Amino acid sequence: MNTKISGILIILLALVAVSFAGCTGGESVESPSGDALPTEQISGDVTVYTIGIDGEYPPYSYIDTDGNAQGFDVDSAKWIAKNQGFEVEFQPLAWDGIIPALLAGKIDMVYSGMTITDERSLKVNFSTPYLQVDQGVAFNNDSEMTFEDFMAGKAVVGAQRGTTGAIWTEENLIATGLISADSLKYYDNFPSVVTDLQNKRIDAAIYDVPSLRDAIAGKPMEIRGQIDTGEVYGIAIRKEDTELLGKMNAGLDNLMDDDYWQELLVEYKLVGASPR
Amino acid sequence: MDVFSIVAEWLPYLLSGVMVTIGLVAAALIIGALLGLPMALGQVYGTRPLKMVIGTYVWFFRGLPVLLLLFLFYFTIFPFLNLDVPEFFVGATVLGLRGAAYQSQIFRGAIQSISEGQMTAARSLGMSRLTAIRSVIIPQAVRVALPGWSNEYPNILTDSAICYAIGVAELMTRTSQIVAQTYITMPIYLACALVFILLNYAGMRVIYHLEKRVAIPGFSGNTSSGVL
Amino acid sequence: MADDDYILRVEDIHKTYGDSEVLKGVSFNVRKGDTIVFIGPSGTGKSTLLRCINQLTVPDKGRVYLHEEEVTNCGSRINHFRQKIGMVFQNFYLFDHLTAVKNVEIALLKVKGMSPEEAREKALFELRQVGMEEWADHYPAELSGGQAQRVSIARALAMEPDVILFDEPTSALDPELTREVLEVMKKLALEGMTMLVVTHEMGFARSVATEIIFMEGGKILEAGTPEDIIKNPGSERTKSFIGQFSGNLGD
Amino acid sequence: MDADFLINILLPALWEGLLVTLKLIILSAPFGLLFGTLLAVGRVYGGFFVNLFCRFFVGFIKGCPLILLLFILYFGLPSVGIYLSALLASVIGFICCNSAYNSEYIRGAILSVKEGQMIAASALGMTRIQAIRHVVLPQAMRRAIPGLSNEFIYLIKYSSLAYMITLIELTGAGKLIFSKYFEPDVFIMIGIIYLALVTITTVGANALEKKLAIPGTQGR
Repeated sequence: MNTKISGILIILLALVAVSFAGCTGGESVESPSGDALPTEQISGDVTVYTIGIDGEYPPYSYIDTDGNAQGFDVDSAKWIAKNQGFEVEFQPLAWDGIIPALLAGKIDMVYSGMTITDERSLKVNFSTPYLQVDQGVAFNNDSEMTFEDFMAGKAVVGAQRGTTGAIWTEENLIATGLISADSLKYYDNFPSVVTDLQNKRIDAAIYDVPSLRDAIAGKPMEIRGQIDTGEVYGIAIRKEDTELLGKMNAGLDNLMDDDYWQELLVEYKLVGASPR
Repeated sequence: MDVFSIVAEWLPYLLSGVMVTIGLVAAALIIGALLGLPMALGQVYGTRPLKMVIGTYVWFFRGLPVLLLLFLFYFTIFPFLNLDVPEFFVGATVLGLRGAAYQSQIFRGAIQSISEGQMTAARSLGMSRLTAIRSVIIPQAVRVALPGWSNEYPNILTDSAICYAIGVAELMTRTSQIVAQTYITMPIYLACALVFILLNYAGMRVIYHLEKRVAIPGFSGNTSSGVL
Repeated sequence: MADDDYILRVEDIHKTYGDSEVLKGVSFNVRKGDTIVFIGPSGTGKSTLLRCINQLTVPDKGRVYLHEEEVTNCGSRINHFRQKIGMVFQNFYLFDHLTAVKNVEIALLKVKGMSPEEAREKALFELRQVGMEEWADHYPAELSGGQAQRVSIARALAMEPDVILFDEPTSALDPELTREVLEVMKKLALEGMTMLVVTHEMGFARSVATEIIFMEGGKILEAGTPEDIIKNPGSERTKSFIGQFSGNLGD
Repeated sequence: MDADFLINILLPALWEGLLVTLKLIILSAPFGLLFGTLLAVGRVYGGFFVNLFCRFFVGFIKGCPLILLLFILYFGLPSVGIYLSALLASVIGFICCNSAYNSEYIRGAILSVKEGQMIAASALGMTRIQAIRHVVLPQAMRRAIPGLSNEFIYLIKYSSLAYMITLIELTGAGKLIFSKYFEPDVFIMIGIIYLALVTITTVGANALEKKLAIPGTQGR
């Protein structure tokens, strides 16, 4: 990086530091080992963890009319928290910035239908997998296109930025030259993808099957094919937070053994996605 | 359920974003003014290095898109500083620091428009440079700057919507969330636009009355300081 | 004398701004080659009268005829008449973004539709007429008031108007510059240009005017040759007005 | 951020994005200027309805966040049967925004042109439209240059919002790389490019202003 920009950055940082001297209350605390501890607050004796979620990712996590977090993962997290003796609060975040937010200590974990990938595993730890899903490809009912057409690169594809669907398409259709980079459209959230599929700006939408099914329910669309990417969901936790990882793994284990797990799977139409 | 009742159902959720938006705008205007005025003074009366530092700051913040500034602070700068800053404060900081760059130029223009003679006259009365700036130049400059300053309100108000990109739960973010859940587009977008336009109108009314109150007939600079 | 001897006829012009009646029925006729000078105290509607002639100000009542064609109520044909009725303003009103020569050219190009070469030639010719050829490529802000006024006269002349209206052409100038403008105007008058001049320059009025019209209170109080008006004013009012300028009569 | 990442991944992506950004600007700016001028003329010289329409349009555009306008154009309009491509929706959004703000500067500049200029033009037999075109606007546009170049710079910066409606321009290209590699220095690189664009434009605008200044006047 050239020196001028560095200089500017330093000036900037100084200004920011000054302007923020009065604004920030909870700075991160240094642990004896020198690692930054998570941003948990201690209320009484109970630790409160902040869970980052995608606020627009049903059935795993979404925000309801009252502004409360809901969903399969949200309910799971609440159960685990009770089980493990801590409290949780939910923080909806932009999906493509959610890992940086975790790394920055803004949140303590991502529990929101996050697929375990190699790239992500370089930056964060994942809990044991708790769901396994395929990628689904949806088309308009009146579309002539088939799943084979999609795989052959004949479709303009819509995907949410940063999702496995987008990454799969990049790696298997764009990188192989089957479609041009222009033929993959990136959206902020999946409902926008569905909207644009309906608008016929794109031919196909790719997304995790359960969420995809949820998103196109009641719309003149259908899933015409699934891609077995072998992907599984896990809870993302900072590498240094091994204690929290242990708690979440133990909690997940207990949850999946409990009847509540089956209730949740039924409630959120995820039966068959559980690894157990 | 028809469109209207769905929109009506979500309306409270949308409207609760108003306070967040107002908070962003207010924080940004205040940070902007608190930093902008000293920066303007520094640019007019400061030493060469100080002028350069401020000039660079202004160049930086005026040269970058709000969207990029938000990303830069949210993903790069704050994490680098190891600061845990909630989205709202990231938004307020970016809008405020950026506003300071713009406001400093408004104030600078105003200070420069106050004639040299005012300074000379003040000094000839035995005032120190600092006293002259504080009690003669600033009270006049702030009033000269008011019309330009009041333009900052609508600008920051509309820019605050870009905080959607980092997920601050203001109006635009909520609008997008509602659209994502209901698949109803136009009525919700238009409702959001209406709220913004009303906020704009209401804010301009407030500023208009504020301007009236601080304006002094005959415009003499020797009254006590009336910094906003 | 037959009506068609008159190049310009002005009939019973009335104009009211808000509550104040500026013109209360003014009529006069102009023959080709006449130089008519309007005098009178400030605020008596002389400038308004000139503007009513080319409809820059629309009169409430009354008619203006140029060559027996009605200028008033002519709708969009007014732009045709305005080419025939030139006007020179107190503050010159040169187009600030154009050089002297382009100021003269622009209407030739855009209104008369001349070719660029033709227009340039004509413009330079007119600038020469007013002694401003050397300044052709200067912008208005680079000219003195007298120079600017001479350019604006050239601009009016270039349209080859039948009549030129001069609205206090020297009021914004100091005496030195006034003289150079009056020289040009005098020359025009001698060359037979039909001119209507609102001015306080009694010397010019006396030596150049074919007719002087004394106005007050929105009406013509007295009209006649310079001899009549200046030497033997018919009314006390005219006499006292002219008396104020007694020091200014010499040319 | 290592050199390999910078050279093989980031810079090529940003280059593609930059081309889209430039395309957006080149497609939007001329129309922004044209419509801005028309809006300004409409507000100063238009009749009651023209004036009302122009005021309403400018008021709406200035009051409505650009990002919302883009959403309306891209995601909203299909509900009434209008399907705009992301590029077209962005360009239309930018033209609306740019022209509304431009019109304010041009309007101010028109009002600052001395009344006599119009009178003199009329006296020479020019029609109103001729007078506006050949006399008022050439002067007004010069006075509006500082404001217009400011708006042009805003256009460069606000073009970043196109990525919100799937058009991957400079910021979007960087954001995509970021959401894949989590490399925060990406944004610094984008920043450098914007600062360069904006600085070059500022220098260019100042030069233009000087070049077009009418001799003998002080620019403004």
